[in-house]
Parts: sequence; C-alpha cells; structure tokens
Amino acid sequence: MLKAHGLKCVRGDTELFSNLEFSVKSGEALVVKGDNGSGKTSLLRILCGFSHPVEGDVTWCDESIFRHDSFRQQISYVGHQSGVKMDLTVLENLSFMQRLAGEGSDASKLKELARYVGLFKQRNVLTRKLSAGQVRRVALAKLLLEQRSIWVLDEPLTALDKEFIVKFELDLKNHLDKLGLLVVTTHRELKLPEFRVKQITLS
Amino acid sequence: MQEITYLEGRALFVWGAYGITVVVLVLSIVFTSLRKNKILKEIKQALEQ
Amino acid sequence: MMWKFLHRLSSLKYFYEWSGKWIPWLTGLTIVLMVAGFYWGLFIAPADYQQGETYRIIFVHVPAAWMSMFVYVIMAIAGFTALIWRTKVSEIVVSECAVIGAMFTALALITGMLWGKPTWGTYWQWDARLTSELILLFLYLGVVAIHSAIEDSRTASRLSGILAVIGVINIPIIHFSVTWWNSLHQPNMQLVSASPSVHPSMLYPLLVMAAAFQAYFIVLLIIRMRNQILYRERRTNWVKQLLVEVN
Amino acid sequence: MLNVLLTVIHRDLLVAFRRRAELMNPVLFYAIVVTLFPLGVSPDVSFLSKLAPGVVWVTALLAALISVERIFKQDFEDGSIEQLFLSPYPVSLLIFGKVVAHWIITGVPMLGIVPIMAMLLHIPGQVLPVLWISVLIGTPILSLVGAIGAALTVGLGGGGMLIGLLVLPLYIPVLIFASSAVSAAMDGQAVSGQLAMLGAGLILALILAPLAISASLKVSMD
Repeated sequence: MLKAHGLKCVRGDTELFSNLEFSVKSGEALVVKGDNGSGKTSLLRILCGFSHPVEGDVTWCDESIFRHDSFRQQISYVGHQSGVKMDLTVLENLSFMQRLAGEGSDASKLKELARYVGLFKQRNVLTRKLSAGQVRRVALAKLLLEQRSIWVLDEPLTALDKEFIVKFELDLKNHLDKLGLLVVTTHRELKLPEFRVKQITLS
Repeated sequence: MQEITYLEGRALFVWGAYGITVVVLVLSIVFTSLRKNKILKEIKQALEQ
Repeated sequence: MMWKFLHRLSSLKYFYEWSGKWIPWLTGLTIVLMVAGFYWGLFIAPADYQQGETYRIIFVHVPAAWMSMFVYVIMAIAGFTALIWRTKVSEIVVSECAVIGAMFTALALITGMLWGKPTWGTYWQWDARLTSELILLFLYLGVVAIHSAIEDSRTASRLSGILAVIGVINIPIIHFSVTWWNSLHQPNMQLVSASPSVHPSMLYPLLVMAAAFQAYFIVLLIIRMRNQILYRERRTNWVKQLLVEVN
Repeated sequence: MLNVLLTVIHRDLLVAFRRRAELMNPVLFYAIVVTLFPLGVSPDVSFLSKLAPGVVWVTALLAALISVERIFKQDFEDGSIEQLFLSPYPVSLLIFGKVVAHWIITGVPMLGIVPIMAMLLHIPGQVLPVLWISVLIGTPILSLVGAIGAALTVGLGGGGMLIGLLVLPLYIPVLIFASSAVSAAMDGQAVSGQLAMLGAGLILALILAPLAISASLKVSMD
C-alpha cells in the first residue's frame, strides 16, 4: 500500500501541487493526468525517493519511503530519459541491466527478451543508431527483466507504435494481475481493467 | 602626536592595515542593510502586482 | 529544554523574531569592543622590541585569521545539520557563513601582506600560514561559487554543506602538509612568527580584538540571515504581514 | 558483490572504448604539457630536472581536473544514474566502479607515458621507480577526489572551472607529497615518508570519497 499525505512540490518559485493525497494498493494502477509542466514527473521522482517533497510524506506499508531503504529496490522506473547507454548495443544494455538487478548473466534469456520486444535483429546494433521507439522498447524491456513489484512509468507510450502498445498493455495487465503496483503518467488512453485504475489530475 | 603618525616610517602599513579592516567591516554591514531594503522593495512590488 | 528551544529556533519565522531582539545589543557590544581594541592596540600597547611598530598589525591580522577558521567550523557544523536534519535555518547559516568567512580570510591575507612588506621586504611570501590562508580562501570561494551557480537555494546549501564538511576534514591536512612543505624549502630563514610567546601587555588587546571580531561576526551573520529569510519566505503571509507593519 | 563492481567498470570502459578518439586525450594532454614546459622555461638540464617533479605532477592534476567531469555527466543526461540508485547493491560501490573506470582511462596511461616524460624533462633513470610508485598511489586519489567535485557540479550544467575551484584545495596535499617524493629521490634522500603520506591519503580517499560522492549525487539529483 503506497500512500501520499499532503504532498507539496515547488520548482524554483512556482508551486506545482500542494496537499496531494492518494493511496494505491497492490494490484491497482494510479494514472496521473495533467498537462505539461504540471509536476507529473516531479511527483514520480518523489515516489521513487529521488527527490524530497517540500511538505508532506510518502509511506509504503505505513513507513516513510525516505527512511525505508529497501523500498527503492522494489521499484522499476522508466523516466523521460531512457536510462540506456547510447554507446552500447541492445544486448550489452540488457546484460548490464540484468547484472545490475543482481540476476547473474544468462545470455539465452536476454536473446529471448530482445525477440519479445521485437529487437532481435537489431540486438547487436548500437542503441545510438536505433529509432526513438526502439530505444523506448529497450528501456521498457527492463520491466520484464527485473520483475519488480512496483512499476513507475513516465509517459511510457511516447514514440511507440500501435502494435507494440497493445502488447505492452497486455504486460501491464499481467503485472496488475500478479498484484504488482503501477504508477503511470500518460497523455494517451491506456486500456486497463477499469476496476483497478485510480486517476488523479494535477492542475 | 607626531610620533604616532611617523611610527618609524611604517605608519603607512600599520594605518593601512587598520584602515582596510575598518573599511571592509563597515562596508559589509552597509551593503547588507542596503540589500535588505532592496529585498523589501522587491517583495512590495511583487505584492502590488 | 535546550532541545525544545533549538527545535523552535529551526523555524524561520521564530528565528527571525528571536534574532531581531538581539541585534541592537550585539551591535552596541561590537562597537564598544572594536573601539577599545583599536585604541588599545594602536596607542597603548608597547612596540615590539624586534619588529617595532609593524607589530601592531597583528592585532588585526591574527583575529581575522582566527575568525576565518572559526567561521569555517561553524559553516561545517551547519552544513552537517543541514544534511542530516534538513533544518532550514542551518541551510541559511551555511550560505551566509561562506561569504563572511571569505571576507575574513581576504582580510587576514591583506593584513598579512601589509605586515610582510616591512618585515620581509615583499608583499607575498610563501610562508606556511599565509599559504594555508590562501587555500582556505579557495575553499570558501568554492562554497560561494556553488551558491551562485544554483538558483534553488535549498539544493545549493545542501551541496555546500557536503563541501564544508569535506573542507573541515581537509583543513588540518592542508595545514600540516603546507607547514611541512614550507620547512622543507626554507630551513635556514629565521622565521619571525606573527605571534611569538606574547607578553601580557600585548595579549590583552589581542583578546579584546578577537572578542570584537567574534561579536561582529554574530551581528553580521544574523543581519545577513534575516535578509535571506525575508527573501526565501517572501511568499508566506507572515512576511507580507510584516511588510504592512513596516510602512 | 565483486562482480557487480566489475560489471560497472566493464560497462564504463566499453562506453569509453566506443569513443576511441576520446581515449587518447589524457596521453596527448600529458605529452603536450610536458613538451611546453622546457620551451617556456629553459632547456638547461640542471634547471629542468629540478623543476621536473612539479611539472609531472601539475600535469597529472590538470589532466584529472579536465577529465573528471565526464564520469557522471553522460550518465546524468541519459538517466542511467537513477538506475544505479535503484539497484539492490549499495550506491557507493557502483560509483566506486565508475571512479575506477575513470582512473583506468586517465591514471594508467600516465604510468605508461612516465618514462617518456622523464626523458623529456631529464629526470635521471634511477628515480623512475619512485616516480612510478608516486603516480600509482597518487592518481587514484586525484580520480576519487575529483569525482566528488564532479558529483557536486553535475546538476549545474556549466561545471567547467567550478570543479577546479572545489577540488583544488583537496589536490594540494597530494601535489606537495608526490612531487617532493620525486625530488627527494632525485637528491638521493629517503622517500618512504612522502610515499607513506600519499598512501595514507589514498586510504582516506578510498573510504570517504565514495560516501561523499553518493551524498552529493543524491542532492544533485533532487
């Protein structure tokens, strides 16, 4: 159970949002709506514990995430930037993610994952040479690789093509079925089971 | 009085050192209070808008 | 009781009012001490048998040097608290101490050079103390530079908090290595140290001047912090309400 | 635990090797600066050799200063620094890996070029071992301490000379002990004292630097 109490965030002089309250249970998805610059990304970064809110607190199982060290290890975060090294090939990026997540190197699993995200042919190509959509797929492949319980996604659908979006929505649904938790910001509609979705809008 | 000003020819350095100290200390206080008025004026303007 | 007081002090509004009351007293004390110290040092204290009149410069040079290190320690402590407990007041102390510390260090350097000219014949001498003072100035300028490079003063003060803490660990190391390096290159020159075993008639004015600098530092710090608090809290209503009272 | 360290080092070296041109920068820098000094000062042997230790170590300092910004800059821009914070492994360990990778790119080439520098600056041959040891112990300190400066300024954009200003006071003890070790060796005196101090500095940096770097990165990412 992830809960936020009276969250307030200020960037420079402008106040993005204040006394924001919400709570998300495992198996539920929180969709954050709001136009550009309304603080969606800042909110996600606060939930990941990267930045501190000016006021209020975020608790996971009723304990503040800023004191709860192992909380961060349960998060898979894909932000605006892909978090992927442009000078490495797809496979090298995936193998680094795998080792970083502490699962040891297993080449066959990586090849299978590359095929799953439709990048099998380009697996030995430098990420720098791929299109934005393909780079996004590499970043999203991390979610399936790490299998973590909390997914925090910032505009995951940008630059993705229709066909991959459908497949990705299926993955999201499976994640929720396995009682995973999802926090996502998006401009396009996400087809997710209605009863599991909570929505907040940042003005 | 003559003895103080002469200070064996080193008056320049001794008075110089004390002079600079007084100037620096006083100036920083003056600049700080000037800054205070600037801040107050700024806030007031922001209020009027 | 002490802890509660400290905790209340950490709120900007309370600190602003609390410190406001102290300013008149402290300014009065500073002026009295300054005048007494200057008069005593310049006119009453006997000239040094060896250096003659230039010796009087130490009544300004040494307190400034002491203050430059004292202010750095204060900044490091405030930086440490800003990092651990994120108190707003200690963050402001860090940013203001950096400027004041840099001022004291520059003052110590200038008076040191003015003392050096008649004694050594040149303004700058790679003497161990002057070199350590110069490096301390760079440490301060580092903190000041961080503050001017970042607009968001909260991140700035936390970053300079880290730098201040690292600096404190480094000050003894610098001092040791510079003194050791200095002795390596000038074993022969008989170093006339700025404060030899000081005769009481010279010690008292020195202590009075040190106290005067100390009081001055506190007054300046409080005034600068109040400015910074006004600036940071300009959006809050207690500042707006304060403004209404002022004019 | 160890293999994740090796993974980070391996990844950073791989990224560096992909940009082959940049790999040569440190070595070129050493060569250029060392050749400039005799031209600027005077080619006279006895004068140059007295100056040589300082020249070698000032060059090492400057090379570290200009290259240290690269450690976190790119990771910050492509967002992979956040992934390091999300891994189950302690952040200081991963960051330590990145600093080791930087040392391998800047410090190790210096070890290679030391004999050439010594030749150009008329450093006598028997002093070479001491020079090597001082470089071996000293350059990791430069990378570790420089990385603190890099972490402090990574969020600021115009890092540039600001890193120099922040890190300069921390580099000075290294410069003093390292260059005096070499000059003492040239005069035939004992060098164990200076090298011991350098070793102590290295241990201090190894322990404190990663903590300071992860703290600074957390604040810069805020």
